[in-house]
Amino acid sequence: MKATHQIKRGVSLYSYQYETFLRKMTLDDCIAHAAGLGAKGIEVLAEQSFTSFPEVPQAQIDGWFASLERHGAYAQCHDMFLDTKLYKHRKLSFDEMVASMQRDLHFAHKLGCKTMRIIVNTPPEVVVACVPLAEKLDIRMGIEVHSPFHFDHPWILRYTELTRATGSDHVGYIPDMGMYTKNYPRVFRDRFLRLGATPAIVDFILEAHAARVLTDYLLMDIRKMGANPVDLQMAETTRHNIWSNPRRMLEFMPWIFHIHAKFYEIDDSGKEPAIPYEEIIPVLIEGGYTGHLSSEYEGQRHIEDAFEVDGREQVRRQHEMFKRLLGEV
Amino acid sequence: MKATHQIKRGVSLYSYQYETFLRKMTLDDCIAHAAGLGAKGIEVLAEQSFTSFPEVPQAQIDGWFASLERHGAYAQCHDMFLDTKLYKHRKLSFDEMVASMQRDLHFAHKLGCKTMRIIVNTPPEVVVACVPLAEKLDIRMGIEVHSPFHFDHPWILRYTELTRATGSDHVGYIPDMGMYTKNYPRVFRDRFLRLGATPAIVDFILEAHAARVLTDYLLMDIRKMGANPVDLQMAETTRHNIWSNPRRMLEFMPWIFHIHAKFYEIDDSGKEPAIPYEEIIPVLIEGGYTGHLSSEYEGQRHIEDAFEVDGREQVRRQHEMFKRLLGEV
Amino acid sequence: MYDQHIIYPASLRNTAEGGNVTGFSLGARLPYYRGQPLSVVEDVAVTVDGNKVAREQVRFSVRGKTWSLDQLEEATTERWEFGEVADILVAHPGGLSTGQHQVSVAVQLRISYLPWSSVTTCTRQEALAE
Amino acid sequence: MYDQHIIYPASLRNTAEGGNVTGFSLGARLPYYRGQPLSVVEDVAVTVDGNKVAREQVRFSVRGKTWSLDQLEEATTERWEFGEVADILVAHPGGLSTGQHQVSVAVQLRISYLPWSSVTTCTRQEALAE
Ligand SMILES: [Mn+2]
Ligand SMILES: [Mn+2]
Repeated sequence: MKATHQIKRGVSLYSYQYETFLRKMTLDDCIAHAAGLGAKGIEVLAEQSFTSFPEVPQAQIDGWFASLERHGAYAQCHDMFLDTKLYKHRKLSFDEMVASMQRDLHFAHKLGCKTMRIIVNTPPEVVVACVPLAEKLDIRMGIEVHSPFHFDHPWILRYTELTRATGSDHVGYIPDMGMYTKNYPRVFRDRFLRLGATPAIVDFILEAHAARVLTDYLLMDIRKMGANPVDLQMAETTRHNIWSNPRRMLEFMPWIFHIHAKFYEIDDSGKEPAIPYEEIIPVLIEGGYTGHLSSEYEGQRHIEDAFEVDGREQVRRQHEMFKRLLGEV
Repeated sequence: MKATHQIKRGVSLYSYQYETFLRKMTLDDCIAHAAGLGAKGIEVLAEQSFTSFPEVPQAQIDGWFASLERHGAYAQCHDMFLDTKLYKHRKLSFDEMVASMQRDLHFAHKLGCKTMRIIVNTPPEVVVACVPLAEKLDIRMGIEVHSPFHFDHPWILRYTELTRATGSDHVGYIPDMGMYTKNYPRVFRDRFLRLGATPAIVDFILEAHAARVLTDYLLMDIRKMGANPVDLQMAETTRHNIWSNPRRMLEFMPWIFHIHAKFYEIDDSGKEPAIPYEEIIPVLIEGGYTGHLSSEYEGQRHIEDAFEVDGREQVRRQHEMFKRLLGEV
Repeated sequence: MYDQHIIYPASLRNTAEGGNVTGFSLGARLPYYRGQPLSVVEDVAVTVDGNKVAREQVRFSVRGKTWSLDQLEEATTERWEFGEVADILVAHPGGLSTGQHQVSVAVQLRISYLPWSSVTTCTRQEALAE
Repeated sequence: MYDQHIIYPASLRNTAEGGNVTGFSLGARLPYYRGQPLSVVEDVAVTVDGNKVAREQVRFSVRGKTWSLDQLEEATTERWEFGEVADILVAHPGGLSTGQHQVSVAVQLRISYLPWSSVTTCTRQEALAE
């Protein structure tokens, strides 16, 4: 089936965090693996792949470009964070936040990135103040619409209001598919069971998630069932791992620059049991999305206590799934 | 300005609860007051206006119809509740919930109501099971989309999925305008101050609400500021009094049968400081809404500790505002 | 809500059985915007002059019927109507002394659609009615 | 996350100054998916064989620089890099006895976009390296 769209594939090196942490993969290994899957667009977290951020030694910058060239890949997205709580007793001021974000824009530019992920707790006013620099550096900045936020969340409504008012085509959205958690992730469930969650209460929580019951109702119900602290912790995750309607992306598609293809597990049948990419990708094609699906594997923290983490295999599986759903095979 | 729409005005007798509780108003007084404002469509809570529900004495039913006729008003909406926690140690079963809801449909029919409000914690499957009876009795049932729920909330997404699948035009929505809380309600703020909230933290909470900050972030911030229990209680209200986009009603307009015109206060300038009816009503006109704006005054509980409650004056003011915004004057 | 209106004004009086003063009673209204089945009333906690009355000493009576607080929780087909003044009876041999008493009543309700059980408290100075 | 990898294996050893054993040290890695400024490290709580070490007894050292835990919270321009093994130094006259010890390290981080301060704990049996 000929691909009738211009959706590209990429990988966030976040997916190889575990191997990078344990010094089993170098930056070059990560870029090589992604490129080898045809996922040429590389997304990078500076504080994961480099040291001394933002004053990253030139040798590491040169290494970055050498690896991209060696493996036929290209810089796609720089993940910006905002250290609002850098100081113990005060938050960053408005000017400090703007300076911090502009620092990241310059760094993204230095790495050759075309887009920049804005961490969701960045105030919209700070983003608006950085639009001129983003346009000058030609970098498209997108707020990461990340669960429990979604396109119709009041925080994102205000972001939309203020950013659309700029009239700029360099400010928009980078939605994280974790806000389309249709089924409670199995790896979450199994870890909570290992930690001592009560099986009957775990089943109750899974049913409540499937029935989209408000977290506050769920918490009250399981307390009456005698929930222990692990049960309560599991129930609380339903507040931060929401289901919402993928079709809501259509209204915002012109300003969706990049997509975090969050996933917790690709099972042996090649599916993500929690996040329905078979529903999401058709919406992206319908909406004429032309950006990247950037793998963001986040299963490590849910399995590391009991299983071998294999980011490479999980990313490989996701791209096999993407090739199928994107009609590349 | 000639009215270019078919929006009607009504009152939920919920608005006169305080006077009814203190035996200052009878059911007839309530209907008389509403009708006197041109708000002919009456919304009723059986357990407020009658006794021995659902076995209401015929005399009270006769009194209801006599009052409607006497004041030229008509029955519009029955507010259904679902006592899922009737029993201390178990929830109502599916069949019990269906029986309870069918009981309410029959009661709504007995009162001559054309619509029925479905309380939001009613499972969608229960509603679907009652569609045949609703069609038989010709009563349009709508789930009350009530803050913190909104049209794109997962609970309401599932409700939409299951109810639209019935193909019925007798099941839909009754949105409560409390989900459009643009500005933190002054009457909430002042009551929390009277209860001992810390002024500096109250201001911080107001700024956070205006900035649409996630409640979980707000709670963490004010704990660091040394919040007392009243401060924390006030912050928690931001979770249950959300702002969302009134224009999201447009997609669901064909199935919006009735509207709860929630309000906390109409100030001396004739405006509701918290809920922007000047933004909401144009959307209803644009969407071709033909139902009622049913006054639902809920300021009592926020002022009763310090002020005289006057439901009649508040309802009167809201309908003066509606007449202006609906072009009736 | 309706916090200040739970205790019905000037309703505090001693109660007698066979000529003996065996306790006291006061009128109380449901702190909610509509009537409820009695079974959702999880507690009616009475405190007089700082002394909390034991749950077993409290009786709830409306329209001629009387329940202990535990029995109340089983009464799914009986109602406490909106604005209706129920009698809260407290077994207290010898009753209360004449004069002013600080009376506090806290009503806990299990409201189906709320993700918490609400407790509403009313505290008043009430003179023992003759 | 990275709970089990905070304590760097086989890194527990006594420390000496001028020939005297004045304490012990172990390697520790940041339990997070990216490096952080030192100032967000709110606590590095060390417990050995069930005995909690007083905060004042703990020092954090990386790339040749050393801070007390209080000083750490002011170090906004220094970093604990991703996967970097820092030295946790504990003042403990005479150091630890040879053989197995149960060591626990709990790292508390003030991560800006999280609505809570995360505490991650690693507990291992570690033999004192000669
Ligand atoms: Mn993401
Ligand atoms: Mn309502």
